[in-house]
Amino acid sequence: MEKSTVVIGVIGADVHAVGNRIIEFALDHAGFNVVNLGVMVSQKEFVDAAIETNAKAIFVSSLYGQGELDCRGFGDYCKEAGLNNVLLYVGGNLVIGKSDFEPVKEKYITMGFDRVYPPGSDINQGIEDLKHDLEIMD
Amino acid sequence: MEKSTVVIGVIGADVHAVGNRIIEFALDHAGFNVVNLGVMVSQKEFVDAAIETNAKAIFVSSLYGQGELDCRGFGDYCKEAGLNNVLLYVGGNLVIGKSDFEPVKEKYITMGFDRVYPPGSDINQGIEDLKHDLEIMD
Amino acid sequence: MINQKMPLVEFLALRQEVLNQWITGKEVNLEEAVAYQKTIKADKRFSAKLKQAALDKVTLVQPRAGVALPNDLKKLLKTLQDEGGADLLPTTIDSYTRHNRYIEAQTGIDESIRIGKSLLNGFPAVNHGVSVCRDVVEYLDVPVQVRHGTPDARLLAEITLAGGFTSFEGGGISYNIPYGKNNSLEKTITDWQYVDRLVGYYEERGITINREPFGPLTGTLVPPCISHSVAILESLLAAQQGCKCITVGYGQCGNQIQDIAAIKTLEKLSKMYLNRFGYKDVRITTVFHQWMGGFPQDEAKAYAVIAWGAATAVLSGATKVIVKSPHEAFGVPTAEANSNGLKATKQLTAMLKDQVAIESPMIVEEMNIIEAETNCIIEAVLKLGNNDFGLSALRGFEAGLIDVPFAPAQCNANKALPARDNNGAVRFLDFGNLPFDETLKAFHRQKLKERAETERRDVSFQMVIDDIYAVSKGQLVGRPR
Amino acid sequence: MINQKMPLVEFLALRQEVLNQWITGKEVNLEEAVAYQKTIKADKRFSAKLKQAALDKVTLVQPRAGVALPNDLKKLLKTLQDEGGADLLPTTIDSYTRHNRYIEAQTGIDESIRIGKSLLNGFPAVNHGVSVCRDVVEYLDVPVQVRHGTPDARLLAEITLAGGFTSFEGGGISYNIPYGKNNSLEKTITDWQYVDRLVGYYEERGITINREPFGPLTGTLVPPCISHSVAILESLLAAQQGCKCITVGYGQCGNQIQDIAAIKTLEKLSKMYLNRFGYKDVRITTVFHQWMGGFPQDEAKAYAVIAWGAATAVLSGATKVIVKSPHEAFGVPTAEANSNGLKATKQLTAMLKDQVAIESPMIVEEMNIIEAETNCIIEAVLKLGNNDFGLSALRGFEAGLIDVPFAPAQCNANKALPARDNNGAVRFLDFGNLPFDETLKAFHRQKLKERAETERRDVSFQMVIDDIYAVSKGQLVGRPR
Ligand code: B12
Ligand code: B12
Repeated sequence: MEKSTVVIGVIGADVHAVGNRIIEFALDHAGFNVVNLGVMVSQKEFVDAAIETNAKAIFVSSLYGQGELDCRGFGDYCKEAGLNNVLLYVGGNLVIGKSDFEPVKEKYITMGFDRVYPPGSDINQGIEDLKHDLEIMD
Repeated sequence: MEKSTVVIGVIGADVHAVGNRIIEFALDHAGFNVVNLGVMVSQKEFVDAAIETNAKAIFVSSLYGQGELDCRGFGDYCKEAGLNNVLLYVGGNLVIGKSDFEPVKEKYITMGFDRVYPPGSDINQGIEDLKHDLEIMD
Repeated sequence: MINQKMPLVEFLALRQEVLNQWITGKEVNLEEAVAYQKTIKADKRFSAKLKQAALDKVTLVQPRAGVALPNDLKKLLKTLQDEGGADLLPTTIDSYTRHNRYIEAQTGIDESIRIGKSLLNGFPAVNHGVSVCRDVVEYLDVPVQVRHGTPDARLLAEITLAGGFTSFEGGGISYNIPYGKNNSLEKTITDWQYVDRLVGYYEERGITINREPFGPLTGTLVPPCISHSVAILESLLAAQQGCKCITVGYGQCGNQIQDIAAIKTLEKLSKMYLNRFGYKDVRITTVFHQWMGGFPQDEAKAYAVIAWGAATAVLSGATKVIVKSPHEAFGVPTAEANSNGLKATKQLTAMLKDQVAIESPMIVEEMNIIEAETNCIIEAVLKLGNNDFGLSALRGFEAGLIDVPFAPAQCNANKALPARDNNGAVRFLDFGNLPFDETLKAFHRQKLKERAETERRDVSFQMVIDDIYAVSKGQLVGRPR
Repeated sequence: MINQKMPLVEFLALRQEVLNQWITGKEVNLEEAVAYQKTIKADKRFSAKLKQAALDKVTLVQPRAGVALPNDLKKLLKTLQDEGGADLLPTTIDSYTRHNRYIEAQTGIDESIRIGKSLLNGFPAVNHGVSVCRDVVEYLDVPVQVRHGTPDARLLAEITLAGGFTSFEGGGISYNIPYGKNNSLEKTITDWQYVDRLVGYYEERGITINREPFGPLTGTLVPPCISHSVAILESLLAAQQGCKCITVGYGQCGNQIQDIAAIKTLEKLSKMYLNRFGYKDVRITTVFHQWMGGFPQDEAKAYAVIAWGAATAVLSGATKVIVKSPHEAFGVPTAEANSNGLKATKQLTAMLKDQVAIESPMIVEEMNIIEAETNCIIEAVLKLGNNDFGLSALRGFEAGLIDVPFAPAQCNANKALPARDNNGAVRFLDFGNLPFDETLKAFHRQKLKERAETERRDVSFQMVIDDIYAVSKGQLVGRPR
């Protein structure tokens, strides 16, 4: 079976690189084709890369607290670009400050993300969910 | 002027001796005549000593948490013994567990104490209050 | 007091008397109790878990905790085990039981049931009896110890050991001097010989019960040589009655060099004296108590004190550490606060376990001081008592050769006075009758002179008071304002 | 990049360009700014307070903090000062400003005003301008520093120094490599020469501004020799432009011996190289950053990590310590959480200040290693750049002679890989192109071999991953499960 492609990166002016490296490593080990855009990625770069590589999913990370500003309209932007079937996941420290996760999750769902992960999530959870959503069997 | 006498001690089965030593030292330095009954003092011992020494005040300490049980009826007991004008102060860790001080204070006021002190109080505050209550000028 | 292992018949005769002290004594059947203890697996036995920890060079964590009612106790201990990650559990006994006031303890139980809240500062195990104890211990996955402060703990030991506890804290000295006022030392030592004999009896039957002399004593500026001397005497007394698994303890003073040196010498000296008197098969482990004096009220600051204790415990190589909670300055902690103390401690015991403890000539120097002091005391005391351990302790305290600062007990001389030196190590400001040689005395005087010069004030009792308050006010050395 | 103090005319010419980058640049008048800085008293100046701390051998505490709006910032910093007891205050700049995206920063300000909550992760000082900065600084009783992560911080420096801040963090290397992706190192070094020249200008006029290269870099398993090398190069670059008061930094690795050795060598080596190039009147102090990697989510555990950092900071003799909060794993802390981190830290800086730091051959040995490593790097780099500091840095990074683990910057080689040894000290698993001699390489290999044997697995990238997660999961060495 052909490997599914996942585009990953850290959005906005965010330079937190460590989690991004580990996500690449983990997706790769799990059998995905990973396109890692690294840190400081704009919405446009995510979408262009997804189109170009015919990606099945985009994993957006935001650690530095300004994700709320950076991710605004991400879902709509993807749709406009014709990315209707691409899964959008987002994770990291998605808002400024320690807060209940439920309202944060809702906020990002509203922005068009399919799945939202709380601070310090195990990336393997994300990979499991991805396999489930893509109906990939182990 | 004659020195006023204060009876001090730690009530019940309580053996916390350190604060008691310091209270003796501080009252002594402040010019009082101190009768120190030490630790593990019963209500009867407090009252007997106060009568015998014609004390102006009794300083009860309770640290170990069982003060609520030990101090029950202390005010009435003093009155029954004829100690109507003796000031009753109590301080220490007066209940089990960390809790708001106001209800604790009320509880001990109800038991007949004139003044109630929260955990880790500065003994000099107690001495100032005593001077005030006894109308002693510095 | 006797100076030999108590003969079995004598012991068994005495038991009847002890078991009659309270109604629940009748529930204890020694044969059945031995059989019951045999059913307790190694992972729920103190002796096995301590042995393994010593081998693995890790430091186990243990809280203090106890409430009036069994179901509440079960819930509390389970939380400390599951949430807090306690490796070892306690059951702290209430203060009425500690003074054998079982009637008042019963009132406490009844009242606690009535108002639905524990009015006792611990678990009245005697009143609850054997089967309730078993029910508690069986509910948990890790070993459980009895922690108390009971001068006469004979009935408590009978009931709790039959009740499945696998470790028993205390001793005839360490549960008298800091925990009572008028108790005769002769009586408490005799009563604890009974407890140790009971443990020795279990040992004869193949059941090892861990014994732990209470190290910190008054918890207030106790110099290592004093607590070491008590630990050594109680270890000898316990070994004489047949105890084979002893954990000697020490309460953190706060200066890291002194604290590390203290744990190292505590182990070394205890083994040395046990060997000298032929108790070569006694296994010695150590317990480090996080700061036992007055705590800061602010919880963030309390966490810092807790963490510093945790770090020093691991770096000193202690086998276990007894944990404080961020509620310490206020009152008996909630299960949550207690768990938080455990979690903070565990974070550091785990993070630091791989680190090689720093070796340093400064630690060796401090070890030499503590050894010299302790040897002065123990040799003088043993001489006075003709190597009869009980008698030595008795006469030693009478003569003030051992003297515990701030102790409430009348049988303690209360002449020696401690104060911190310029680096925060606890020294003596007044020797009382401590049998130190001139070199040692000169050392202490010099150390306090240095501090006095730095602070531009005389060495005096005010220093001691300042030191008592210091940690709760965010210092170690109580400097003048 | 130049290799001399930037001539005054050149500098002044360049200024006009810089000040035109954003509207608020117009507010800066250098003469007036110097006059304003002269009105700031010693107790509100970084330079004076650090000097005094070094003399008194105490460790000052400083938090990180910044919010979008001035009034909120004032309130926040005042709380940290009054409740938390901060000795020094920060103003952390938001990430848009760090990337000179002043338009987005403005959106952030406007949005924050609209919804009444800071949507920026720091204070956009450029957008707010000089007089707002002064208003903030004047409101407080202790010195305030600009902390950021800005590759091109020229305008930010102009505005904040005119705005009354007395210390400025960063450097052409340390605010490039961990904080950007595509920034040319040549450009960032040149831009920071401007910042340093500005500080040098103030210095010429009698105003000492403290400069602090950012020590921890990526905060993630950075071996001391790497951060030391960057600190030394940035100190040389700063000194060359006339800076006289430099604080070199280091992020805690977690093994106490390595951490103490790191602070000691950091000070020693920085001074040595400054001396060698004739900068003998530069005052060097040190800053210790509490654990900069991933934190445990549980607050009790976070407190333990904070306290361990505080203790190591004091015992290493650092002049100040930068404090984390119990919210670290989640997000920018509330004022209260931030104060709690400060209070926990202060409890230990105060309790431990009187303790003599342990001297040990083990620390000396570790110091020797760090010195040898750092000298290998710096000598190789200086040789490659013909003692031109900027060129040396540039070529050194190009050649991978300096290599910062996990850096996002493309100008970083990213070949060297760190991992912990069996005792938790950070070593190299892969040297990349680091110019270590064979003895050093053999040392590192041996250290990792020991760990591999203990863990019965091969030395591999999995170890690195395990180490990255370790502290947040309550370990130091990431052992296999
Ligand atoms: C040292 C100590 C011990 C030592 C005592 C040694 C001794 N014999 O003195 C030892 C280790 C033996 C001990 C034993 C126990 N302790 Co204790 N102990 C402490 C500790 C850490 C410090 C007490 C102290 O010396 N403080 C320093 C002195 C100077 O301060 P102070 O006692 O508070 O007194 C000052 C003020 O309160 C005030 N004051 C006091 N009384 C009065 C009265 C008046 C009128 C006024 C004006 C002022 C005033 O002035 C004093 C002088 O400054 C406290 C916790 C803490 N505070 O940090 C727990 C604490 C008091 N102990 C406690 C408990 C439960 C016990 C034990 C039951 C259990 C155990 N852990 O073994 C036993 C009790 C034994 C018994 N029967 O009493 C609890 C009490 C719980 C509660 N109230 O909810 C505390 C609060 C710890 C805790 N959080 O659980 N303890
Ligand atoms: C190391 C670190 C840094 C380093 C980064 C070095 C580098 N270039 O990588 C440095 C020191 C440079 C730094 C800088 C800053 N940082 Co920082 N940093 C951290 C820290 C301590 C650890 C981050 C980390 O590496 N974790 C380890 C990795 C493995 O975990 P991770 O990043 O969380 O990623 C994992 C999971 O979240 C998950 N995941 C992530 N994304 C996604 C996406 C999907 C789809 C899924 C399924 C899973 C997933 O999987 C990853 C792998 O396991 C965190 C706090 C913490 N977590 O303890 C703060 C933190 C992220 N930083 C923060 C801030 C504010 C900053 C600064 C703005 C301010 C400053 N302190 O200087 C700058 C930002 C600069 C910028 N423009 O981005 C804040 C963010 C605040 C918020 N959200 O409210 C944090 C939370 C600290 C705090 N409490 O204030 N930081």
